[in-house]
Amino acid sequence: MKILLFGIAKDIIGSSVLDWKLEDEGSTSSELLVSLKTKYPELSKLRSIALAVNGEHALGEEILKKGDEVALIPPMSGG
Amino acid sequence: MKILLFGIAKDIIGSSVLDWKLEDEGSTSSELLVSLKTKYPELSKLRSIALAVNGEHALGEEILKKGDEVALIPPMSGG
Amino acid sequence: MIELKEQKDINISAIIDSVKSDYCGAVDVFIGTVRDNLVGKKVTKLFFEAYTPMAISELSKIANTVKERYQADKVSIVHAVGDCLVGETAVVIAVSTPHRKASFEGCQYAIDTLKDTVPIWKREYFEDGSHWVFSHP
Amino acid sequence: MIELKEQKDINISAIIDSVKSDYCGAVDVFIGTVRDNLVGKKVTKLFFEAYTPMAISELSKIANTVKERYQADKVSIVHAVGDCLVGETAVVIAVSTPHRKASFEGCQYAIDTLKDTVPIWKREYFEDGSHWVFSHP
Repeated sequence: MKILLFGIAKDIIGSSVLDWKLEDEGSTSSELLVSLKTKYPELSKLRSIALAVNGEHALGEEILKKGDEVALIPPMSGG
Repeated sequence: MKILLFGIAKDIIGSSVLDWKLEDEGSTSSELLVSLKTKYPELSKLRSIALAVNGEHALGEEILKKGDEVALIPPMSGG
Repeated sequence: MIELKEQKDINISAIIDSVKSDYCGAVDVFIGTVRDNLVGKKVTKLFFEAYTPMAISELSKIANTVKERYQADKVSIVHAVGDCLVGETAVVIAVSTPHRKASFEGCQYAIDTLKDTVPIWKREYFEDGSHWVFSHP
Repeated sequence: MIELKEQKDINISAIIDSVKSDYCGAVDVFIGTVRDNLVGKKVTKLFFEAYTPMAISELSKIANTVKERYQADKVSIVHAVGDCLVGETAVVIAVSTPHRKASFEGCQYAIDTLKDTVPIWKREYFEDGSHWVFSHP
């Protein structure tokens, strides 16, 4: 699975795309977020960090599949 | 004294400027408005009618002088 | 920029440019246009008449109040006089402020107050006649 | 019109024209520009990065909500990506509605919600460094 990175998340992880091995097919987006925060503890220091799955803000319950487009969403600051 | 007329007031009085003889120099704008309504009763049928004296909305207490620029202000509808 | 002018001479871009300010992050612009109908009746055009010097003076008062009350840096108000066809611009108000909320509030105050205090009169033309509009007060 | 584009390609007049509607008498336009300072610190430029397809999708949701909730006829939102210098335009939102109050409310809803939900990230450059801005949530 590829995870797209933007803004400060890209700086923390040091790349604009992260190759991520989905541990088991039935895991949820909130479980993935916990795994990412564990591997990259700097993410937890942000004011907020969330995921988008297939272009929608993730609520946490989404069951992830291999082909999903996942993105890390640090605090947004458009406008 | 010349009284400037606009919009429906111009239609009622039939002119864009009215020559008006100020009865006495100490009269107020509200007295002038009463005189105008008496002479042109159609003005009283409007939703509102007011005066401006020297380019300011009149409050009624203004003492009129011969050289003042007076205008009849029917309901405004800019915008 | 406080002006009354013919509809064809109203340049929205120039009005927006006139309020740009390096210390302001927000510009709100209100554009009043001629609607094709009024309570279901087809409008063909509007005609605006103004008591010009007093209208300019009242518009300037509005602009100054917006600057004071909403911390606006620049305020421009341009109103059409003469004929305005459907879809054409009757009024443009632009307000620049450091932060966005005040730009909306200041611009809305300006158009609301314009309708109450500025000596401009609108005549509506329909297919079967015309009349002066009585909006305010 | 829902677009992300380089600052130099943002055409405010074209955005306003894109929401004109004969049955709407009101257009409200919000223009967010780059301020020259932030809490007193001199800004040299901003840089905007977007998760483009999701940003377009979220902007479209905002436009649709404005149409439904504020009876807007047309809504256009254009946001800059890449560098934006002081005074340049970062975002333009235009909303047309039959009556004026809804145009202000719809436009303000759009910019407020944009900042909350649209995956765009802003990096501020000062004379002595730069940082990602953390606005929302």
